[in-house]
Amino acid sequence: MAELEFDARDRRTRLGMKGPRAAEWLVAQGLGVPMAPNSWARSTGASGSGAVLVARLGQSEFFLEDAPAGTTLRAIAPALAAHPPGVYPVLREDAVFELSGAGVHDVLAQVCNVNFAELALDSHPVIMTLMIGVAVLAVPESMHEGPCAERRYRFWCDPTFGPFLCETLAVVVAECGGAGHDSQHR
Amino acid sequence: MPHRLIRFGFSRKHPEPRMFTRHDSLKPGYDVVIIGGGGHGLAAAYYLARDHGIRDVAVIDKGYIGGGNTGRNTTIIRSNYLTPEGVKFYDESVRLWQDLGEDFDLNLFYSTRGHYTLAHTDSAMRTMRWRAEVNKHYGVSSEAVDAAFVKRGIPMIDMTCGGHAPILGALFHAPGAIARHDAVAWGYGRGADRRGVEIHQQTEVTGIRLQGGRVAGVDTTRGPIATSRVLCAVAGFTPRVLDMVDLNTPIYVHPLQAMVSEPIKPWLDPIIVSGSLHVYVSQTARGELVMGASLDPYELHQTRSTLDFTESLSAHILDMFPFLGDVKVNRQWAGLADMTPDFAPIMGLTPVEGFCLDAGWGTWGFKATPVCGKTMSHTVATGRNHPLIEGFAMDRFARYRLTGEKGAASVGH
Amino acid sequence: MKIMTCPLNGPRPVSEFVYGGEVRHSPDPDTCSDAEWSSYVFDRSGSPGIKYEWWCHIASGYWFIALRDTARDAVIATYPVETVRQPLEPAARA
Amino acid sequence: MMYRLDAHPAEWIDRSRAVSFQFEGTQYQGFEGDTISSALAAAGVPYQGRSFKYHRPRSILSFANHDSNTLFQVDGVPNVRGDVTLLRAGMHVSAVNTFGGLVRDRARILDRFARFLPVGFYYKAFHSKRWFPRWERMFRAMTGLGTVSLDAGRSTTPKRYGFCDVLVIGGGPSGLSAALEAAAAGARVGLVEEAFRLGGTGPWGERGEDSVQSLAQAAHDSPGITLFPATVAAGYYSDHWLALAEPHRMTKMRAKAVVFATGVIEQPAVFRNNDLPGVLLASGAWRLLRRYRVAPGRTVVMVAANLEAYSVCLELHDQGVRIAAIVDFRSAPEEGEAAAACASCGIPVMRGSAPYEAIAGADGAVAALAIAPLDASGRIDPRRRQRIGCDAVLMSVGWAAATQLFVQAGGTTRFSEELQQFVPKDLPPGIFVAGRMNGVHDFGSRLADGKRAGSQAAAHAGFGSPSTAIVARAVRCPSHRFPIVDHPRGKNFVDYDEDLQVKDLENAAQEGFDSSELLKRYSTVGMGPSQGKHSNMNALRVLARVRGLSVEQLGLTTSRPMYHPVPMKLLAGRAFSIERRTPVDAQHRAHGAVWMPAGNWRRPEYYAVTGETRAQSIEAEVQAVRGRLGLIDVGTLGKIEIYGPQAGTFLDRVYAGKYSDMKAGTTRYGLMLDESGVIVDDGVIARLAAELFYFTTTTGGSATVFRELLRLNALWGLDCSLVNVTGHRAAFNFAGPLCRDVLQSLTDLDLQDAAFPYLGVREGLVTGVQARLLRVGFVGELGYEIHIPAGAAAAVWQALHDAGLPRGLRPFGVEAQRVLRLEKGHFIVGQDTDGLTDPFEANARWAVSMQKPFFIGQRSLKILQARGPRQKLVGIEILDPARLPRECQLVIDGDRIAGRITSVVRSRTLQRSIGLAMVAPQLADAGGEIRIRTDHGEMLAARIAATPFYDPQNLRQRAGAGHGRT
Repeated sequence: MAELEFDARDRRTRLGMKGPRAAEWLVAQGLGVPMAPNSWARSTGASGSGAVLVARLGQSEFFLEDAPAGTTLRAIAPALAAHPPGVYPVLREDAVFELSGAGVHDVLAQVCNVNFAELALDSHPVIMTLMIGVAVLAVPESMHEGPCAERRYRFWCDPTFGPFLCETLAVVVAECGGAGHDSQHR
Repeated sequence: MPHRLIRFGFSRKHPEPRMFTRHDSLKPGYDVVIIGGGGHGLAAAYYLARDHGIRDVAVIDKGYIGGGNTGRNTTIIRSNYLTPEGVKFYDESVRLWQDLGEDFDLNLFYSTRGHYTLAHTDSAMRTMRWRAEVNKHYGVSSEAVDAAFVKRGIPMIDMTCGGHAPILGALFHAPGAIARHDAVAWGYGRGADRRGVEIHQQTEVTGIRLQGGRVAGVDTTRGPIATSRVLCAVAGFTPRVLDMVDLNTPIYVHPLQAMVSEPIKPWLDPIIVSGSLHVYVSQTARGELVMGASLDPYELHQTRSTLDFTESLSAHILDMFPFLGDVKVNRQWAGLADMTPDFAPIMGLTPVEGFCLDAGWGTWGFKATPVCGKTMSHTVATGRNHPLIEGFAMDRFARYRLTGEKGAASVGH
Repeated sequence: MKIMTCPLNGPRPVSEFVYGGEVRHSPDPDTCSDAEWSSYVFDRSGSPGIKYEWWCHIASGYWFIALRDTARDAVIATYPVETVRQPLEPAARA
Repeated sequence: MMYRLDAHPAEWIDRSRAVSFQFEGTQYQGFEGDTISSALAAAGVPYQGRSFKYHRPRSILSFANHDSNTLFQVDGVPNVRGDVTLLRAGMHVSAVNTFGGLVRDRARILDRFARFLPVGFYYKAFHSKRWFPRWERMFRAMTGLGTVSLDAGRSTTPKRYGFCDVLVIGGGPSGLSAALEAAAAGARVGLVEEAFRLGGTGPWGERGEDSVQSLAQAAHDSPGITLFPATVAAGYYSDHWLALAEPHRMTKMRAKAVVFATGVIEQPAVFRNNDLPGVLLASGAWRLLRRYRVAPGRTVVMVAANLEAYSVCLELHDQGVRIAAIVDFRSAPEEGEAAAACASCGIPVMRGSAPYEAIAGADGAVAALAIAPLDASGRIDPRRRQRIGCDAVLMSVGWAAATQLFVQAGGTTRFSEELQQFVPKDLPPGIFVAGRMNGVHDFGSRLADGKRAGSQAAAHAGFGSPSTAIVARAVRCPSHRFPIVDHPRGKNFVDYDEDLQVKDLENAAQEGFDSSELLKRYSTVGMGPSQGKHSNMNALRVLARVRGLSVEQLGLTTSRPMYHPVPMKLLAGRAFSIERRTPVDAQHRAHGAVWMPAGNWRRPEYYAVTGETRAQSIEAEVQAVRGRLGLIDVGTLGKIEIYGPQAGTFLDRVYAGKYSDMKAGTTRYGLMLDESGVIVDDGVIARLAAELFYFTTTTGGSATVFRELLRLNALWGLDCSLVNVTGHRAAFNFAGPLCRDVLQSLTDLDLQDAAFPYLGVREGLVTGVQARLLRVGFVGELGYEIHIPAGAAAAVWQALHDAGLPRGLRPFGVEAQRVLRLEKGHFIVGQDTDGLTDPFEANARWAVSMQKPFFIGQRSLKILQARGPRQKLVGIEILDPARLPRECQLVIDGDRIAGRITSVVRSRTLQRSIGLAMVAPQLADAGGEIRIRTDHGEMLAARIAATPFYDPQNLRQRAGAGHGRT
């Protein structure tokens, strides 16, 4: 079973948009869009450079994150910046971090009042909740079929809360016997 | 030992008479009916009988006397308010408090301890100075003090409040006091009872009868009463009574919670309030820490307790006094606060002739008990609003002439 | 802690929400009297009862309507906002 | 005197590990696993504490986590419960609330004066105005229990959220079987037990022994059950949310269903001196014996009114303890097997008798019990009393149901005359009860009842189908209806915490406090550390007798959390407090920022420079902006984008001004009102495109304003959409006569007035970063607000800073900005306005366009216009250049308050002291003079002056008026 791990280093390309025609615009860009509110899908864009995470926040807002070395979002960003009708860009400068490994739920139980262990991942849920008072966006993923401890949770939050949230989490993770990687804020 | 106690030792039977006569039935009518047997209602009855010679009065309460907010508040008494109306009013109250124990021949443990309202931001500091200046203008002892003064007065406090809310100064109010809240109701109740007022507990008002827009009587669970004058002093239950006479007010009801620690040897003399940390705390003569915080966040007419309340209040208490970590919380409770938009009460005559209101006491009613009794008894007896309560008239909202007392609320509610 | 079921985010502890007061419809500001208006601005239905209320899920900024018994603190149902929309004056709809 | 028996396999102590500790300065030894009280008892310490009021010697009463007789001061921690606190090597233990030590306690004299200190005595004296302060000092010296050490450090403990399907409170027989049944149905179960080990508090009676042990083992082995030993379920909160206080952390447990198997709490018999050391509850003695192998004494008298008494006697007898007599209140013989067994052991039983008084020996502990027969009416006949020598008296006369949590959960109870206890009546959804609390007392039935409740709870949580079994409540009555014996000399204690005797309660009732709630408040019965667990029931019985009512008619007082007191550190947990930092926080630190809090943010108040005072630094920052250029981080401002065809309409409705007619590329000031016409926020609105506006809110208002805008947008359903970019966009104000030159070198935009006029907005690259530039004049100089993505903020800040440095740039903080804006006469919402200020009063009529069809506050403004202003915001100049009033000092007109100073500074630029004041309308005319009361009541004159004070024509920010001073 993987070690408990906390990672706040990675910065992938992100894109956000909302508006009445956001969904159809994404489809037009060749991206697959999850149908249900608060759910996510992975989709390989035209560029084919790794799968893009497409999260549907509520009915008409979307949050996209590219694969580590992906170029899809960079490619479609200009089109979005051109203000297509009914599609409104949402600036996403989020702080991001990941929790994974054994005891991940012990950590989450200390900072968040959502029962992550009980989530059914096959419905690809996107969770918007408060973590020690800070609004976060969470996407749980199963690293490979197996027990909960094999889950990876990816979190995004307003960058101005990032340092507080990551520093606090690092302490909790350490107490739970995990390792922390947090270059972003040191 | 006071000779008063000696007789207990030597009398074979307990020498004390009943404080409150038990009345088995209601009379068909009373000169005045007071709804609500809390401090305010009983005080009004007491002064009606004592100062206005009106003794044919019934005080009715659906529970037991002092069982509402009189018995649920954190017993803080102060007059360091923000508006001239408020300062004059509460100052008169503090003056009345001084003699109450002797008037009643009952020990209310009225204890002048000094009251600090801590300021953690410069804007809070500004408000403190504003209050201090207004207070001093009306002769109320009140000073905006600096951090050093606070440290001298409360040497054990963590001036950084756990590092996230450094104390810049405070509003220091020397006359700030606490009292044994239940005893206040008992004292007024006994005084009223001895002057002929009837106190009916376990009696609930079910309706108020009007004739041609004026009060004709009150229906209760123990039968109807004929009366032409009604005083409503029911704190968090005000809207329900107002519905009976078709009056609209801005009053909305949220719970206010409090908690108390196990008894520990007294170490905290003054009363401490922090707006930013949403805390007020004092230590009683029993050695218990009585602690309160801000209003519950949504409307509710139920006195249930919440865990988030004890969690955040404990956290903030420990911010100020980290050494209390092992001190235990014994009990928590809640009361119903009838709030107003400007954090000032709604008092006096109403459009319904014969129906007087003493309401909108939100989180600040206990300290006003004596002056409310005084002014409301005057208003009921004379049919004219007492000068001290003109700023609290019900029509101030329709006239867009609010009495902005929000800045003086003990904590950011 | 109380559970509030958000139409978008599902059941969550009430600490994830902000209370926005009772749903109230304003009189027509152009035709109503000063008294009617001030009553709308200040007066509240303070008695306990089953009320339609505004609630906002903080993390998602999602506003919705809850039908709640304020005597028992029992959430009876929750709805999306559309259910309480009031028509705007022509100028705004234009 | 108590003593330790030889080892037994089931004992909870490890005799191979001796633990030595200090009590009252003397060394003692116990074993690993001992609690403080069990160790002291085993060591034969005659008494362990002093009572609260009379300071009578006290020892173990209940040994059940609510024993206020055995509260200790342990290593600086007050009120430690000795009956449940494990012994630690080197512990320093002492009794609480003694004066000169446990034995020599000077306050013990109070016991002699008890007759002079009746119930509520302190209400009846000490209140002369003159003397009260002195008396109060005495009270405050006498009162309280333990002492808190003011230098104890901050200790943080973790706190966690827990989730389960079925939560079972109570690890006794019924709780165990409930948990096992629910787990068997497939539910995830939490099992909470107050004691260190499962099994419950016993006594189990016949044949209970083995089954309990096997049940406990099964619970340990069950994967579906999470155990919470040594854990107190401190409170029940809405929707099956419970606070579980574990030894070193708190778990906030959310359950789908809850089973209360909280059992019963043994109640004392009330007779004279029933508080002597050596007089204790039978169940307490049983726990001492079973867990710690401590015998209550060598010769024991059992005061009995139920079967349990006989079981305990048997066990003690088996251990070689002599049972001098079983004194049974009841005249009818006890039928249970244990009774027969006792008889065969030759234990004498006195039926229809009751204890009259306990008699103390030389060491203060019990030495004999005087008993006497009861007549038919249950009255005792002292003339026929006899003395039985003993060194321990056990009381087994009845139980009170532990309904506290159940009642907190909304359950209702009724008093069962047959069982003489409160039993559950109505159960809320998802709440289940089992065992003795449910009135089911016999061992077999308790297991069956637990099984039933466990199955029903699991079914409620969606596992299996509910059991339909009906478990009969006990037929025998384990509690006596009135185990209370009067005595002319009193000292028959109902409440041990508060030293309340029978007559205290009777007297309180006689004085008119004759409802259970008033009795509690006046006499303080049940208000001590044990919260009435051993006293409420008997107090009700006494009150019922006085009133001639039934216990049911009186009813219980409301039960509230905590069930047992909980340390504040467990409740507080880590106590997170949110901090928010702008993306250039590190740069501020590097420049020597001195921080000031602004909501969750921290902002540079000013930048400290070595060799400068605070005032000098702030002044230098001001002069940099006026004379050269300055750079301030304004990223804490709320920043919002609104898109869509009706974005302009939306802004017209939420702000007082008009925006739908703005040209793209322009900005306009915005004033936000509430429905009552009061100013609640302000900011700058920029139109970037036909369907895109970008606007700012105050730092303090950003979250609430955005939330309210979302609500209004949802309500109105206009075709527009809001985006909050407050944290995602950084913003700097780059201001000063030289800023254009410097900025031009960093951007592709043409910054000349023609291309980019005052109040314009442009989008372009700044140091290669896509930026929005707003040309604003808040500080009254040529200036550009530069808004960029947060990720690039640090680089852009550094570039601006480095480019400006050679030209004399200084980063400036909030203080300098306040001076600069005040020189321009700009008000700050919340400082220069208050909770009732409308635009007319704030001289902001120009920012309101009344002819719009609608905006929030408009209708009220019409009313306010008619009402006329109650105050007016004006500029002021202090006439005496040498003196400066403080903000919020008052304007005095005659002897009346006529306003206050809202802002004031001494302006070096203007060479005078200027400010804003909110004054009575009649004082507001320009040129008029007002008087300000300053410190010590001195008056200071000021003149009403026009604003802006500095550059009244706004030439500098408009034209950028060349370089340097004009």
